[in-house]
Amino acid sequence: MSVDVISSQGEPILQLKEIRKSFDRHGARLERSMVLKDVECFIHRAEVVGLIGGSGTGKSTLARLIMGLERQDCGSILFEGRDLEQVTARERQAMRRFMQMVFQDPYDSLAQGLTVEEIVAEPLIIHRIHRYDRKKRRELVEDALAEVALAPSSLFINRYPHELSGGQRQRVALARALILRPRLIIADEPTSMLDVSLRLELIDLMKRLRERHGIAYLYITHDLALAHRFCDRLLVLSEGRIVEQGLANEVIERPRHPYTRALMQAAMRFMPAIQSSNPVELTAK
Amino acid sequence: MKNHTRIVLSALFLSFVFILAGCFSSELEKSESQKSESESKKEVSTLRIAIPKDAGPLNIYTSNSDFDYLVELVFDKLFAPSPYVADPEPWLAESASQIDPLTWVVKLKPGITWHDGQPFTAEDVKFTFEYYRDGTPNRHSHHVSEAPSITKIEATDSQTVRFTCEYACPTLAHITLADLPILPKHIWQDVKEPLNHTGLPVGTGPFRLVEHKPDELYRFQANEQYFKGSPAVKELVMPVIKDPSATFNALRAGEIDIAAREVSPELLDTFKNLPDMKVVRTAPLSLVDLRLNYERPPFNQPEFRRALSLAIDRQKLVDTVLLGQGRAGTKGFPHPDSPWTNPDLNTPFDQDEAKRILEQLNFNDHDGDGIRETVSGTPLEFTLKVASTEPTWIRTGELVKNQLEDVGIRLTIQALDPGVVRGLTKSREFDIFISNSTPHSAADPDQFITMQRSGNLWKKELPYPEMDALFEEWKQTTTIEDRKNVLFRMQELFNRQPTSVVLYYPDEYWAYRTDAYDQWMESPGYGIVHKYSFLPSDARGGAVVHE
Amino acid sequence: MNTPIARYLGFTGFAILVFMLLLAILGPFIVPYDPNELIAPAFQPPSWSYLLGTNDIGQDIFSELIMSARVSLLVGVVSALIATLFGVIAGLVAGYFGGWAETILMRLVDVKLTLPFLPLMIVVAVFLGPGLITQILVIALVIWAPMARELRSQVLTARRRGFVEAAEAIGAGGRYILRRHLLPNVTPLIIPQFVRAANTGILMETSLSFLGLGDPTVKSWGMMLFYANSRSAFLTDAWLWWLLPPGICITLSVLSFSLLGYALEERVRPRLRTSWRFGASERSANKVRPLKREPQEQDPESPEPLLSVQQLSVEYVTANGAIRAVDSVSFSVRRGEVLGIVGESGSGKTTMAAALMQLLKPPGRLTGGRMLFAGNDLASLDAAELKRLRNNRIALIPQAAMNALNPVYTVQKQLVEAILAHQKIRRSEARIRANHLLQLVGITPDRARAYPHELSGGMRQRVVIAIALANNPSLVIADEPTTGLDVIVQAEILELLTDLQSRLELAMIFISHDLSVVLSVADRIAIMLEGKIVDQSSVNSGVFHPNHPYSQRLQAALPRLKSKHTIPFS
Amino acid sequence: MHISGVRTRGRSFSSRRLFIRISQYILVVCVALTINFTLPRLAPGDPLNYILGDEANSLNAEQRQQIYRELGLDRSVLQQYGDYLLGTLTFDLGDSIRFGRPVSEILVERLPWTVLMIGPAIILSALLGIVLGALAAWKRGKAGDASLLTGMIILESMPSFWIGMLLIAVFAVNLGWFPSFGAVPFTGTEGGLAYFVEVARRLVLPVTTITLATIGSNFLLTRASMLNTLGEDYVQMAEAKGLSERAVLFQHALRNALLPVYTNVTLSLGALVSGAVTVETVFAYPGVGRLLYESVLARDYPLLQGVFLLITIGVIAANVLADLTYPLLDPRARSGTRSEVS
Repeated sequence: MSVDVISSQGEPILQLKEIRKSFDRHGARLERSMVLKDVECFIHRAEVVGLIGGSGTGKSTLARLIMGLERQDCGSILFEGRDLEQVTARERQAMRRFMQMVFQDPYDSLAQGLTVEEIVAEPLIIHRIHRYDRKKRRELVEDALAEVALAPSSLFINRYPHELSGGQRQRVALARALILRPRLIIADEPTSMLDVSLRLELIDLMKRLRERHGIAYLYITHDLALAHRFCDRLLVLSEGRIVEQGLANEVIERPRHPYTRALMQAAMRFMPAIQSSNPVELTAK
Repeated sequence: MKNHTRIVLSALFLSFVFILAGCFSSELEKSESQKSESESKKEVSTLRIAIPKDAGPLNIYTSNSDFDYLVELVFDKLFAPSPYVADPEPWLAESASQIDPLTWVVKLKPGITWHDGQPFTAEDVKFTFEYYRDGTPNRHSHHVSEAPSITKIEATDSQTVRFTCEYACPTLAHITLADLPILPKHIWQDVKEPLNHTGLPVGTGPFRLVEHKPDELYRFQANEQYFKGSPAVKELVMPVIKDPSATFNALRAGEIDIAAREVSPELLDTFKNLPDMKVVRTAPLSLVDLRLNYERPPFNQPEFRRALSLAIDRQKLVDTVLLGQGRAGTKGFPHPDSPWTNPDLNTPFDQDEAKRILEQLNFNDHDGDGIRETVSGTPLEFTLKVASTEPTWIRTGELVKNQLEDVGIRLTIQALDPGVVRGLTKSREFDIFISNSTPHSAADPDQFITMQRSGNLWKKELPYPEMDALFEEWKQTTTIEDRKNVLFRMQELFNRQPTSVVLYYPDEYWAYRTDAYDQWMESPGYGIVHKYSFLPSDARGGAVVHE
Repeated sequence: MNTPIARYLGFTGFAILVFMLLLAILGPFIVPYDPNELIAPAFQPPSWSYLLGTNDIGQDIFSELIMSARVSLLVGVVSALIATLFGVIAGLVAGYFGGWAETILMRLVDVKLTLPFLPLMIVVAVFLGPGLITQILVIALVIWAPMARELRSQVLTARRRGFVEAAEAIGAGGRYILRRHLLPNVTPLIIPQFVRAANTGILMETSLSFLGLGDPTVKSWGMMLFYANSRSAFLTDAWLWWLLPPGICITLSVLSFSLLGYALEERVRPRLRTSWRFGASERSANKVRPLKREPQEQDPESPEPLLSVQQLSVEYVTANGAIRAVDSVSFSVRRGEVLGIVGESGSGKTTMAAALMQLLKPPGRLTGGRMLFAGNDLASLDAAELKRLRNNRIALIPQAAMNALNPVYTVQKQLVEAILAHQKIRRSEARIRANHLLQLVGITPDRARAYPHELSGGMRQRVVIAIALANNPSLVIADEPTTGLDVIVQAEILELLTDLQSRLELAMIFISHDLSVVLSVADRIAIMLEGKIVDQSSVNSGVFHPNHPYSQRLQAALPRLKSKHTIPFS
Repeated sequence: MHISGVRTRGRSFSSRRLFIRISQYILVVCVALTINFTLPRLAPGDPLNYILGDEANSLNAEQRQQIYRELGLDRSVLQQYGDYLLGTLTFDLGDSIRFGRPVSEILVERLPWTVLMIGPAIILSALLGIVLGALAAWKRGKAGDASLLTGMIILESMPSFWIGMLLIAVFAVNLGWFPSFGAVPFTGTEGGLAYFVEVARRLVLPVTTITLATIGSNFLLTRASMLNTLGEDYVQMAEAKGLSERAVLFQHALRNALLPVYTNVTLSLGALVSGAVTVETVFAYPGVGRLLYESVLARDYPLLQGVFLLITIGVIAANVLADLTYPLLDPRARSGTRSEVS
């Protein structure tokens, strides 16, 4: 699949319809306890969508809803056109195989007591792939590690998470997500706990994987610069509502919603020296 | 390294403190002993007597025979002191005469009043006997309703009462009239539920109960107008101290003057050589025995029961468990000191004879494991149940277990909660259990008959030809002598194949502070704490002092 | 690893336990007499033939003591095992599956805790009849409840861990997660629980036997105490050799479990291992003798830098040798100047901040260099001088300022406390000054009475800044002041800091791992790599000229905002 | 040992939350009462045996029935259960079989002694435990900490009644400083100072025993909790503020370290009422624990149920007390913050 041109609209791989979620377990419909209010969005095959917003805007909750870690009060989530709620548990698990997630905290999302091989192979065991064929599973793990540029894999395969750096751990997490050949990866602020230099490396790695395997991403971040570099389209989330969405360039260069503009202003603050090629008219400071 | 040594030092220091305290303690005699300001004069203002258990409101209905000595402080009987003496002395009664084998006429002493001033009349006696017989049963009822069974009680005039028995009752005056405390009619006639009657008792006795705090304290005031003379002690304060160690520690510390609880064998020497302390030995009419379940094979075979009785060395039990303070149970059931017991009863220890009988019953050890089996092959293995709150009985059980093993019978001891053990006679869920018999069961002849019929020693529904014949004969006897020797023959028969194997007759030792009060007298079956110890010397109801 | 005390206690506990187990196992073989046999008259005092004398029916107390080890330990340990089994299953099921299972189990635990334990024991023991099995069951029944609750809360915490949610996200079922992730995580916590249960088990067996509910035909320390008490050992001297030894044996066996429990507990909960020192951080012996000069006040206009750090080094003594976290670092800060220090995680920047404030905690130690602040060497100040200096001349805005505020005091109280620590003024006046400070950092005085947990992250950060400025210091050290904050709030806080710095002419050291943030505030910048400053240069309008390859790479990694050509989706 | 499902650092006091708490407590009380009712009746044996001793066996069926009717034991079990539940509401707990007096009267007589013995012991052991625990944490690693820690662990390993026995053997029997038993002097109730001095003298040994037996756990909890708080950021901040060592230690570290200790102490109130059985036995002290033990032996069902009720309410009250007063110490528990697990 060619690098830059994203073709064929076709049916979106993921669709969210009127998603509502409140943090009060008893489903109180009080306005102030609503975390997500009527969220609607979609992701096409091999498309990278950025979900932008500050902390407490509901980004992570949305990711957890999609991955089934929490249940929405109402609304439906369609993966490849099928509603996750309506299918049987077995079918849902089969669908889960093609949706994977990379978490924010590399130190916490990998089990301390397991080796890299066991961590990356876990999805195979869970979905009972090559259940009795340990050699085949090992090969798949080595391939996955190679994909995420952790080569030579023999160096990493028997090490424990606490023996790896933050960047290396996120790559292992990515390898774990890749091994089942997913069609969609939810990345919940994967770079926010990494040092600046490692962030770009991880983003570029994810871009290569998308081009090579046609993987769609939902990239959740508060870092506009990284989002602009990686995503095709951007959704801006504020207080549980999608307040703006559009092509990455349009949103960055002509932010319409005040919250988006505030995000832009805050981001620009850190890069006075590196103006973008065409300076952005910012409203009065 | 520094703090390691510090830790070791601190641990050593702690254990050193314990040891130091230990040796420091043994020599030091108690320094201050509270002397109550009593002089040698007979008049004593207050006496502090520790009692082992709370006896309820002393209304005859919520206390068993252990507390007769408290009840009789407040109530009197027609004859005194108790059925356990050869011939009880008239007390409330002036005289009693048997006019024919079935009828007695009893004349009452005039001028006796209840504590609340009401006169004591024949009506009270008639009411009491009928109340015991027909109302809610208590521990005296069987003396009226069964052995003997009194059909008619009439108050011919205010000072005489006429009793008519269903069958010959020559011993009425000696037993029943000396056992039943008389209740005031004007109070008890409208008490429908005696068990819930909690008012302070009103009686004719030498003392009046003025205060009762359950599980804590009884307080009695002397009845100055007592018809046998006013008591020597003005007030009795009786704290309830349940723990034996606490009781005797209080006695030693002078906080109480006497304990209504016998001194345990291991404390005798200590108390004997304490200053101002006197220890008196009394022959209690109680015994400790093994109750066999006569309904279960092989206990239902008389010969097997005889073998069991022969296999137990009672003297060894007395020497080991009671440290010699008691007599071996070789004189059978009931208690030898009771005037109503056949003097030449004999339950000896003869291991060879026991083995011979077992072989005769061909209970032999077929599989060579040291335990005999019955004809049908079941091994002679039984459970011995004992109350877990009586350490001396548990130790006795351990010794009996060893002794029976020598003759090829294996016992497993089960220590159970006392409530369960007491209920075994009714529940029948036992092979053998250790129990004790209070004077009321072990010395009262009528009670011996009742126990043959009520299930304790036998059951009237269960055929026992020789005993049933003797019982009929016992009913026909009209004179005390005839009744006595029929009783003796029943006792002789019983002890040949006993369902209660008597182990020992424990001696009782009482300790009291001589500086507080030293007029204590013994009344058989009551020890020395009873109302007769407080009465003027001429009205002591035949109580006698043992050194 | 454990601290020396814990290791020592754990070792002693283990030694006692081994001794007791040997006693229990070898008991019947090493005992001088058969404890059931009546070998002597009763109540004999100790003698050579009977080391501890004889009991109330003439059995040898010493043999009885040894034989009893078996029962007391057996009952204690077995009941603890059963209780742990129940506790773990209940805890895991309630913790993981939640829903009605959790409600029922937890209410069951509540009910169990309302039932007084000893009467429950008495009634059940009465019903089943005394015997070892009854005792074990009853004790297990009593101990399991608190364990179930403890394990449930541990499971709940473990369940929220990242790797468990990751497995769930992949599609793992409940049983898999329980077996693969929860159990291995919870097991190290079960062991101290088991040890504590054994501890309680032995004590309960003793109480039961003491009340006469034990099995009298079996030799146990509790029964020995029962007979001793009921045969009034107090009143004679027998208490020394009949009452004392069983008690000591019980205490020793329970002690062995308690000591082991303590050592294990400490291994599981690291916080217990930290040792805490107040005041100046320890200086290594071979530090340079400071010249003892009167601490004089440097006049503001003098050209000399406010703070000059020369060859500062800090070492951490760890299990495998000393690690030099700060390696002979030198820099200086002039009055009113902002020095930015950029370093990735593990570069030693936070250690250096702590060293400056003399807040290094063991095993960290200052091993060299001097820190001249207004002419005095900070390293040579004694505790009193340091106390006067902190938050008065030099102030710190700590890392993770989110929980740097004491949760149980209001914001105003903590501000007033900071003021009164250095200014001898009346409390009411301090309160006015506090409100003024709050306004300075953009917090309306009506929020002064609030508690830290009632404020947002940004607000709490502002309060910490207010505290730092309470006594108008001349130097402020800000260690990652904006990490973890929302991007918009981060911008506001930086705005506030730069504004305050210029207005109050503060010298500031701004430490962060984010180069873009530092460039936006600093006048000069220093790049730290593995404890060393590899590059220092001035910054004008957000641009600096790195000459060390590492800093060049950092600059290259700065994100840029420029458009690129993508064909939009419909 | 606390009651609520999750003892969280914060708990919202919204009405819904309170309603759930209360309904939980009621449910627990009902189940506990039912168990209290059934357990004693399951045990074999019969109250009659206790009252009439051997004579009970010589009663025939009809006589036995008459006694049951009087004691109210002839009512069907369900009826007895109904009366019992109703009685708990109106505090009419029926009459004790053994004493023949209303259960409530006996409880009112016996409860003060238990409170008199346990109250001071809990307060003393809490205070001493906290002070020593804070000290040990402060002197962490030094000799003071080591010896205190060892001593306390040894103390905690001793059976409470054995400590009581030793105290009696040394101080009461041999040195004679204190009486070794009972709660009240026998020289009647003159009242006045002498009476109270006497009662106090009799309290010394039991209170010391319970204090020694419970101080260990308070000490260890305080020490661990203190070590925990010393690692917190706000303690480092307090130091950075230039506060004195005493202020940092006591106003900041200890103040927060007390929260779990406070919960533990308030909750141990409930448990100790029943736990003191062995100590009451050794000191022959007429407390509720001892009463319960004897009622079990005597199968005195009404009294037994009364005591169980008292203990259950005691434990629940301790929990409610902890729930209500905890927010006073910890502001986070006041507002509506919902933090699930501590």
